[in-house]
Amino acid sequence: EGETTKSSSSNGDVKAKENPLAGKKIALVMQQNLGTFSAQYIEGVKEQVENFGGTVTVFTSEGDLSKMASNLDAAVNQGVDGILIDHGTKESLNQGVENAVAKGIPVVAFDAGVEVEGVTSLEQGDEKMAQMTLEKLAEDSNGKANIVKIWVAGFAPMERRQVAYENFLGENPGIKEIATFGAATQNTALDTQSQMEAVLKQYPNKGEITAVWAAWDEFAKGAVRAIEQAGRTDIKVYSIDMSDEDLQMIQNENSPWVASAAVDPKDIGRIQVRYLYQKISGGNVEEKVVLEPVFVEASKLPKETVTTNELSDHIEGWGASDQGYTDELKGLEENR
Amino acid sequence: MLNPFLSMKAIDKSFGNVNALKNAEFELKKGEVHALLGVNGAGKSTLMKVLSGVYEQDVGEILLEGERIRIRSPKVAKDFGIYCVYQEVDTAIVAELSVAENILLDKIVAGSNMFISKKKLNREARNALKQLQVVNISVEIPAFMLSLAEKQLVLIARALVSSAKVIIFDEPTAPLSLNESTKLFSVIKKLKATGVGCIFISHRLPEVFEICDRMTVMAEGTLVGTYNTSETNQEEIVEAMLGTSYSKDFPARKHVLGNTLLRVKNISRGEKVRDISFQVSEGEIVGIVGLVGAGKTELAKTLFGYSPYTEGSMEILGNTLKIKHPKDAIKAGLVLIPEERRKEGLFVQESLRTNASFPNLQNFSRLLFMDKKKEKSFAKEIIERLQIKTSSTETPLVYLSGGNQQKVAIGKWTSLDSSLYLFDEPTKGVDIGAKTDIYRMIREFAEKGKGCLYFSSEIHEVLGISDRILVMYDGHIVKELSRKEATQERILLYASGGKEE
Amino acid sequence: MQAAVKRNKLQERGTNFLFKFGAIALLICIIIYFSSISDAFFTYANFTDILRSISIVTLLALGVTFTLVVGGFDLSVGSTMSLSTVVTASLMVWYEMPLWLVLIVPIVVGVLVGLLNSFLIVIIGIPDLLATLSTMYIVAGFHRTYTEGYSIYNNMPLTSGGTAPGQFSEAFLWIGQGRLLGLPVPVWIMLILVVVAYIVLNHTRWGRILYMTGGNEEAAILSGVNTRKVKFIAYIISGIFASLAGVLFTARVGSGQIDAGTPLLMEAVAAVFVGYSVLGIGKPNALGTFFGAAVIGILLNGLTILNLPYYAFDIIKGTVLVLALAATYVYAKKRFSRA
Amino acid sequence: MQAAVKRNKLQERGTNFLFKFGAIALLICIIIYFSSISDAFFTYANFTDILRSISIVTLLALGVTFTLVVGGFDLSVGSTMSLSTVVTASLMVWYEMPLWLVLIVPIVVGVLVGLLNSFLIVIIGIPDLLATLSTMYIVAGFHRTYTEGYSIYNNMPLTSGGTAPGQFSEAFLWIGQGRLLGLPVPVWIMLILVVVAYIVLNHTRWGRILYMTGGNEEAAILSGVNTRKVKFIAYIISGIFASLAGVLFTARVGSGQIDAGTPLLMEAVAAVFVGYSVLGIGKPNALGTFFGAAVIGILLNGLTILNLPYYAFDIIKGTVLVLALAATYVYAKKRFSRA
Ligand SMILES: Nc1ncnc2c1ncn2[C@@H]1O[C@H](COP(=O)(O)OP(=O)(O)OP(=O)(O)O)[C@@H](O)[C@H]1O
Ligand SMILES: Nc1ncnc2c1ncn2[C@@H]1O[C@H](COP(=O)(O)OP(=O)(O)OP(=O)(O)O)[C@@H](O)[C@H]1O
Ligand SMILES: [Mg+2]
Ligand SMILES: [Mg+2]
Repeated sequence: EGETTKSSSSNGDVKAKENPLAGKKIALVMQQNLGTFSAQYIEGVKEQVENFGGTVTVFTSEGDLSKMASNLDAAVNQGVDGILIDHGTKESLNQGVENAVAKGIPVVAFDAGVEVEGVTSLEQGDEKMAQMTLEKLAEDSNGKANIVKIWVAGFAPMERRQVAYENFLGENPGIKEIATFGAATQNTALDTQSQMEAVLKQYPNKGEITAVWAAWDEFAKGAVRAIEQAGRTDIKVYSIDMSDEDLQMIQNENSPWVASAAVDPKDIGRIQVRYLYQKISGGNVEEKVVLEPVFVEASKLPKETVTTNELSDHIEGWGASDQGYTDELKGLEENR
Repeated sequence: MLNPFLSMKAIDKSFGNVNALKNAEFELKKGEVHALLGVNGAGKSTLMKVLSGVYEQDVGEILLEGERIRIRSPKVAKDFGIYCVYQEVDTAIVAELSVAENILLDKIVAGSNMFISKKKLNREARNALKQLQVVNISVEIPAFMLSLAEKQLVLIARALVSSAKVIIFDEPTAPLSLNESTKLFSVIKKLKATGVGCIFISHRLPEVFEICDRMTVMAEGTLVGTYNTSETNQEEIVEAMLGTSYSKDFPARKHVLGNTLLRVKNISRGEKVRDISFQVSEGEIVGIVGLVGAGKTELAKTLFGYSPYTEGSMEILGNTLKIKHPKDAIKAGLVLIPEERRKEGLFVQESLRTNASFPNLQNFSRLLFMDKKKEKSFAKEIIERLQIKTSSTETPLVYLSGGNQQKVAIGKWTSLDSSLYLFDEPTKGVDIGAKTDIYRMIREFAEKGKGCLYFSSEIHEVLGISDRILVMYDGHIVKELSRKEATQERILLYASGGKEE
Repeated sequence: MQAAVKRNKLQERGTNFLFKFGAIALLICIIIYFSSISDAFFTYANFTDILRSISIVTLLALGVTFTLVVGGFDLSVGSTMSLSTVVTASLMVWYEMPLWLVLIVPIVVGVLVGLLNSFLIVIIGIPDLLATLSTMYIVAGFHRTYTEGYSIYNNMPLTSGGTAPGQFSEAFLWIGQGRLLGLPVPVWIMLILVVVAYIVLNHTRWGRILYMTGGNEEAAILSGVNTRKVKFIAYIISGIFASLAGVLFTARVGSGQIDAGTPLLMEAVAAVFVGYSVLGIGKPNALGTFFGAAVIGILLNGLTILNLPYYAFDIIKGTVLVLALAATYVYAKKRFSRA
Repeated sequence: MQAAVKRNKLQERGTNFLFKFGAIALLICIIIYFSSISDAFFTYANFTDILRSISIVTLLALGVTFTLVVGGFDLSVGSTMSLSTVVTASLMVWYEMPLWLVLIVPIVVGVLVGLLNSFLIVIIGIPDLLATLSTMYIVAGFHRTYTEGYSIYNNMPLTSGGTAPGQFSEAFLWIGQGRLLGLPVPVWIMLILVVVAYIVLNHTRWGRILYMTGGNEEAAILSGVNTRKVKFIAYIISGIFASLAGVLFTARVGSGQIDAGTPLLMEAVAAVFVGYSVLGIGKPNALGTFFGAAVIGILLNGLTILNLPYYAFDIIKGTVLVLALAATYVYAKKRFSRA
């Protein structure tokens, strides 16, 4: 399943013949494509590939891992020049990735847990993101807090966040987890909202809940809406990951959502593409790349609303990552 | 003489408060063709359903070769070798399966081998059909492609392959053409020769006399008598069937004919309504009579716009109309009381009140809102006027008896003041008391200057109520008879496709 | 004999009573039970919350009720609601349309979906469940294609560059989040629509025609009703209700979420069927539907107080649905066998 | 007259031919078209991959086929598959059961779901679609409650503390990921089950009895078939197929995902209905179901080549379903009017 974006400028085709890296067919195999985060991520991938003069086909799997595995097979069969993987599990993808590697197709995976030799894995610095937000939480509450954790098992990045979370709770006995839930469903934000509403009913009094720690922005969205609807804005929300939609919610007046640690989803897409092109051009690329997270605080944001495109003016390090560029790639981009 | 092969003694069967069978008797010898005769509702089908295990009798016993048997289910009946070719063939045909599979249905079900060889199946089925001298049916096509007559042949073949000892034919010739009937008779003769006993139900006396050895006549669920064909004649049988009481139901009626209300010219629709022309005047009751399957219901529905005619034209009070939907007919002053009242005429889950007001909702509502008081008073009015037995206007119709339901089905139209009423078998499944009420209602309509069309296969009813009689056969009107000209025998003759010399 | 008949009658009255008031009695028991466990349960604030939480489902369920009344079924209401949600949001955020257009266009969308459904069912002759299942698919595809996978929110960046010009207006958000005379606005909307649907179905000529079409289509045709037209209308009404649910959802949430309606479909269906048995009516009806939604809402609200994990809720919902269905059909069987 | 009849017959033959071979002709056209666009399409590797990708849906669809054959419908196959998925995974990962138990217990689970369905339908008398809808709910709730909402994977942390002791064995994973004689194992499993289902339905006594029950229940009863028992068996078979699909999914993916079956339900239903029209059979049949799944699989695989936006795929799936349904029911209408 997929979509291809053609390189938009016509002179790109002319140049394509000159540069060996131009005109490549790239497949992006995703587990889930709903939500603004994914949409922005796709946009980043497309932007970078187009800048390099290539085309992208997006394969989506509606959250179904077996479909994702089939899509990976289909991409390999179609003889693409490079494959990007977004999420998924080691068990379901390893075989397809091995197959791709055997056929000489370079693969770069993001948060997929794939463990195959010769494949570059991107991850977001999950431990660090968890730490950043939790430290901020502790700071805001002077080290004493009753928190609700929203987290789901079964995904590699979530596992890493969980490790950091447990370490942190061990070191900060003042922070107590009073409730925990979370499920990745077809409509995660909405389901989280109703669950959070239920939790709020269980703890109806002010001060019983100090803060919510959401290990994923889809969780945070639901939690924030539940808190706002209930008028319980004394409860603060800290989260990991941030899309443009989240940013708008953070900027709302009296928003309980005070901070999020994240990598710009567009940046993730762009960086992943750059590493893929390094591999296509035969460069030696490290097996594990950790993306530098950025900490976004509500208090650092300006009064007027900004989008993630303009966020770099206010938050240092946002959307401006140079990770993955080589001189050759820069040259390729400028030649177009 | 030999002992009877099969005998049914003192059988009673009732449904709720309807006594379908009262002390019914029947016996059959090996290798004979035995007719079972009687007017509609005499209990013929019910008796045969008892014999074939669809119903179990309330009282009475069945003996097979002198031994008492209990027939609890159709399966058991078949195990005893008793097969039935039902009046409604579709209940026993599986449309999706092939002809061969339908013929061998019982064998397949009762069989013990796991795999089924299509070749063998087809061969056996072809053999069975060959015995019936049927060669033009492919055994591999699905059964839904067959005509009614062919489906019937399949059912007969099914009985044949299971080496049945008794085969019941419940009005097998009703849907058949003359040619097809002749073929069937030669099959029956062959069956007879091989020692199979055949029970033959039919309303067509000539054919009964042609092929049957004996005949048993039933009336109102009881045995009237058994006759040897060689020792009786049609007059005696008709008298036995009808009894003598029918004319009492219909006191003579003075009637004044008004203007021509309805003029039907050369109307056709498909196979079942062919080139029909007639007219009805104000204050006239016209009977349309024909055997089961003659096309009466089809004609009634065509006139009413349910299945609009494709050729011809219709005039009401001199205006030519195109009726494409029942609502056009109703607007033009034409209403139909359909044959299948539960399926087509009434909303049985709803109350009498909502049923009664439905055809003319406009009349019972102010602006958009229903005026329940007005509905109720109308419901009360028809309960009183038609003497409907019900506990209240709010009782759902399921709780009413058939006759009372039928009165509602007729009464609901009275708020409309239509000029023409089509009654399709209005007394079907209705008890004697209610029947009389219904006749009275129809006559009242006529006296008020309405035109009435009375479709029925019960000849004595039509004779009693009509001013003029049209006889239908195979989708045509074959004869028009005035009240004076009409007799039971003449009608039966024309209705079964005969002609007077 | 006489005695036996009498006993039988008594027994019958017993079952009838149970069927008529059983559901209500059960509800009262549930409420008393939950109230005894938690002080927070039986409060005005909690009850208005419950009502607000069921308002969207109730609108969807009312639409389904109309199609059930004519003997059909509409499985596409969930995705129609999703489509309406994103259309509403896009009209505000992408195109800065005035409020009246923002409210009317989604309704037009609902009408179109209804037309598609009834075309497939009435003209082509596909059974209702299968036809609306396909529509569900198609509409879901459309709504994703329309938004290209994005949720729609204030000042979102556009794929064509720049940010979206519009914002959700206060007036619009008030529809989903405001209060009026002590009740949330969505509760008012729901109550008004329930009453309107109730009056239309039970007290007008149209309602009569709808019920009769569903009760016995053949008889309705032979009574002069154009049942095809009636079915068209019922599916269109269902589409409109689903659209209204979508508008309400958008106003409630303040953004155009993707796939908002999908999880609500089953709840709406459950509400309608629980509603069958209310007051022993034994057929789809507006008050029953509202009541059904309320029963489920109260049950879920109370169960959270009992600390039941969220994943067990589906079991409870399913069980309530099965019990409601069983009651309806066991009763129907009895009635038919008597007939 | 004669000439007109002849012309009519010819016309009829034309439509029959179209109906019989239309679907296959269409498929061939699609394949030729895609092959002309891309060299990668018409390759052995791509076709075995397509077959592997449809294997799970085909199993589900075979189950649905059996219930359709007896005139029912099973909407609960999706969640039965989900339940079987997590049960299979948990048996390995949590309880370290031997392989044979890991394969048998899910089947028992499928049988139980089938029993619940047929109890509701046959004994209580709830219409099939509504009954299986409720079951779908209940089973979905159970499978989440069982896993407490978590997916199950090798050495996962347990809520009770510690990590799970077990791992997916190589032998088990081979079922989903291995190859045998040049074909993936799931393809073998699918092909074998399709052939078995085909033989049972078309060449055995049981198959005839199943079709009989669905085609004309009354006639079947008159011929001495215990149709209640037959229906029980059909729903149980459906449950077993759904369970097998779940086992296969687990082996394919190497973990017990939550809600794995939900998105596959619609696809399975679509496959069955597309299959109705294959070779003009016009009734549910095993080969048709396989063919239907293949058409959808090939279409989706090929469409990626056409640069269609991914979010439009649902529209295509829905449209294919509608066309298949329309063909089936327009044909059915014609047949009925002939009869
Ligand atoms: N299932 C039933 N429930 C109630 N009454 C029934 C049932 N079956 C038959 N009857 C009634 O029993 C009586 C006898 O019906 P039966 O069908 O045996 O008549 P018949 O002689 O076969 O008539 P026909 O010539 O019209 O076929 C009728 O009054 C009929 O209404
Ligand atoms: N839908 C149908 N399919 C096949 N045959 C049909 C259909 N409808 C009617 N027939 C047949 O057409 C013929 C005429 O039917 P119709 O109902 O008009 O007869 P009728 O004279 O009213 O008989 P009855 O006394 O049974 O009401 C019958 O042989 C009937 O079996
Ligand atoms: Mg009879
Ligand atoms: Mg008739």
